[in-house]
Amino acid sequence: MQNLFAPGHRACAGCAMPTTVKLILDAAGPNTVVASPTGCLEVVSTPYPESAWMVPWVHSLFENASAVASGIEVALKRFGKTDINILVIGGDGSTLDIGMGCISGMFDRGHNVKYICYDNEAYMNTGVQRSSSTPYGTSTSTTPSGKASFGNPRPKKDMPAIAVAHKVPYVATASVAYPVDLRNKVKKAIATPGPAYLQVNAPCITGWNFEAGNTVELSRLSVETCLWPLYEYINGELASVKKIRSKKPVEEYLKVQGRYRHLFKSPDGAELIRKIQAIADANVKKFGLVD
Amino acid sequence: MMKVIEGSHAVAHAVMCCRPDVISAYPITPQTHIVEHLSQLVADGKLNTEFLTVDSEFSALSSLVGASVVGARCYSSTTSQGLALMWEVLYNSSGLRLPLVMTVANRALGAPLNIWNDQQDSVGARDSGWIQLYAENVQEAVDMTPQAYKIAEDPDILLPVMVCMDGFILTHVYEPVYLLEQDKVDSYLPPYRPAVVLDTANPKTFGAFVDPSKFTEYRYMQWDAQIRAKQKIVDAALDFQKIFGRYYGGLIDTYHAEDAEIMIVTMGSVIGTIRDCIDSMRAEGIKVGLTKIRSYRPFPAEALQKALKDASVIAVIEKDTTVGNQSALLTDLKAALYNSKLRMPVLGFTAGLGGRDITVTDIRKMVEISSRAKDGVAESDYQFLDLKKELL
Amino acid sequence: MKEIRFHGRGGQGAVTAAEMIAIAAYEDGRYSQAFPAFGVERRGAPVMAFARIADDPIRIRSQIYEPDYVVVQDVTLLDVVDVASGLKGTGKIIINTDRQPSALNLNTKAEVVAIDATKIAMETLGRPIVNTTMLGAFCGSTGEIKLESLNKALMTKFSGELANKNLLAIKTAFERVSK
Amino acid sequence: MKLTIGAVVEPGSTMVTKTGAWRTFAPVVDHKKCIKCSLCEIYCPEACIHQVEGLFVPDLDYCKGCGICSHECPRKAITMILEEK
Repeated sequence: MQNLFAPGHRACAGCAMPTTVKLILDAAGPNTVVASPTGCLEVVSTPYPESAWMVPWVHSLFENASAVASGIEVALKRFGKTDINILVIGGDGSTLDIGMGCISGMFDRGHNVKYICYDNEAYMNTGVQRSSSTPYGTSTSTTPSGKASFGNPRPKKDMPAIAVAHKVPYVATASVAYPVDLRNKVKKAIATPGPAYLQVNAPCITGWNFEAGNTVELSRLSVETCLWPLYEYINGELASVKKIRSKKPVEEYLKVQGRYRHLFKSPDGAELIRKIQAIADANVKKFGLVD
Repeated sequence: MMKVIEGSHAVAHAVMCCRPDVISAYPITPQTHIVEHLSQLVADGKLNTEFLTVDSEFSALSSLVGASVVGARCYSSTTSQGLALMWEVLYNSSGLRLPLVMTVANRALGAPLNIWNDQQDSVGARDSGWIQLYAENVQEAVDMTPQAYKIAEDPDILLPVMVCMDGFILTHVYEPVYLLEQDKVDSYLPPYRPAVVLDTANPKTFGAFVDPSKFTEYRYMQWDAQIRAKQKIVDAALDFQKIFGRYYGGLIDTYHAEDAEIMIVTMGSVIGTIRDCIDSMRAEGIKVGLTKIRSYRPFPAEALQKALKDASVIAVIEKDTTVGNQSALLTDLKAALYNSKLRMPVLGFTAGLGGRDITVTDIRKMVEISSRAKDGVAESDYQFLDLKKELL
Repeated sequence: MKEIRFHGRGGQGAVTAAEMIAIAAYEDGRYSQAFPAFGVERRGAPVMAFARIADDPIRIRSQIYEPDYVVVQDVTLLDVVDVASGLKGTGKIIINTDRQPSALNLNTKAEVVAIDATKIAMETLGRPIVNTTMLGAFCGSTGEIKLESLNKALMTKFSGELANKNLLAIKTAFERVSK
Repeated sequence: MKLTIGAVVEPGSTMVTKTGAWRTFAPVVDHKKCIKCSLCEIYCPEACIHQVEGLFVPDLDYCKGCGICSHECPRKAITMILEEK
């Protein structure tokens, strides 16, 4: 595979995000420019005077990458360069929370920008605080579990649905554990004129607190438990789903992560796990994950 | 060609003559007429540019960061709350050394909500690293626009520039203006050709993060570029004069300054009224003069020391205040004078906030107070000139 | 320098009228300035606009408190606005009304010019939009701007049949007050 | 080295930093078991596993020893060994 994300970056050992970026760039190729918001990716990849990026890349602020990319797109168009892939690659905090307004604007204006969110389900760069992508029942540093708390009380914000509501012609989810699928979806997003949105499950070893080496395995488990359905929406219609042959109970996914340890210790844990199982079951029903 | 035209339309025409590649803006009073007219010029096929109607002022300036990194000449326009919403991008675009140009149609900042003119908005952004030029009238706002690009895009400077013009008072006034001639602007302002851009053939990384071992040096480089911009601002004005025949001074300008005992220092559209007042007070034998600030950032400390050295008293009038201290221009000016040998009284007057008219009567009152200070009658050295005490 | 204040209602074109005076004065080879009393008024609310005409470049930016001329586009404003405020005794106030000047009880020493602009506008334009008609009256009663210059100013705003109708409105009002 | 305006940086320049120094466990490949599926190369976050003369070899200059390659290898051909430093 061609590598456009250089070694020597400062990501944690076992982080899924560099692999995700590497796969995205492999699919997109060198004729690509990337704008990234503030976050782990920006910090680990561009400590001055070094950069892991081998394609043109720019960072401006936490919440404005999609506006920056909009400007890149029109300026490139202005200079007659309409054949360059323009990507935003950012984390869930900058995507689902602080950058929401700019993303909505970018989708609404129909820029030919492919927005890819690597979703590690919390603010990892600042120390594992809850984001609106943090799943129900997760213990984070701002929704810690305790005597009076079972962790995050809210479900994940459904960002792909928000993208679909903007009439974004290509919307999909992916996982670092399914590299062929991920690369194909990046290529499809690029081949579709106009904006695209792709949300990639990318486990964080520090924030999720799991055994070294398990990164890809965990992302695979999130898919196999149906907590992270893999699907595509094309022109607003559900176009494909990855079927799950043998659906695994959510416990298998939860029990290997420190962020869910409280579920297995507290007396209410079993009930909470049942609720999380219900989320997975609802995904099965909604997307038809199991034949 | 001179024409009676609304200030906003004249500025839009000037922007068109600068051949911007990308314009991005969001509607806010009293800036809207500028971007509406630019939109019309695009719709009429007279202006060939990428015009982005974005979701907020924050997105407006952010999109220009992206466009500028690609090498586009960019323009935006805003005011007040919109400028405040851009706050983070102001620092960012300046730190990235992007030569953006933006017209600020000066307006008060709420609360309470107020759509009228003062200069609290841009004055509040004085530390953001943007060069700030203040126009006295529509013609100067027009002429400052190509000058702003010339300064911003100079390879030795590379800093964004705000052209500040008083909202409504200048944006909504109709008066005779010489519209810029395209051929003259073309000979004055060369195309923007940045050395490095976001380019797949030369894939650089822009905006890396910088740790404590180098951050100070980055801030210093930005600071140093502003200081060096002082000469560029003077040169840009002189070069402009050569081609267009109009000149308003470099960093500052003066009026009846030679023998002025009472020197008024200010910036923006109130200067016109002050000039009329000076003429009538001079006829009465009052030795009053004016020093006009054209460039507030970089701050023209040396030029001011020179211009003010023979005055007996200085009266600073400005449309802003620093809540918790005195006003901004006043404190900047006093800082510039402290280590010089000059020790005349310096009085500060905040006036014209939130659209309150600054009248001839107000100016005369300020001169009277200053005259008493000159004669040694101590009074508060900072006051709200037009305060309605009966309302308090 | 001559200073003019316009009183109208939002949507009646007071600002455009001030602008046209500025253009016309410039056509006459003089300097001019026009600006609205900036506000958030919506359609129907009382509004003001200002204009200045001078032989030298105009530098003053404050509003107009002691006008030489006042133009009132809508007589009903007399009940809610002190339209003669600050008006110089040597000046003129031109009011759109079908009443006699003496019947208006205006608190001013200035000459009061009454003109039924609404009637003229209805006859010429077919609509009660009086700003151009009132400009014809201003032009005829003050002599501050030439009729040809006012017509030229109008042509920067209107074209075709609408321009011709407005030119007729101006001419009618001009002749009526010039008598 | 003089600072660049706007903190502009050369592509791929993190390679000057040898993150192999972070490592506690090192991957050791049993090439006899390797079926050349390339999953280790695909999943490596450091992009430091490459085919050298037909064999998949981790570049220990950059390998942080995360163990993903070992965990994902379908033939268990990669073992993580505590390094003596």
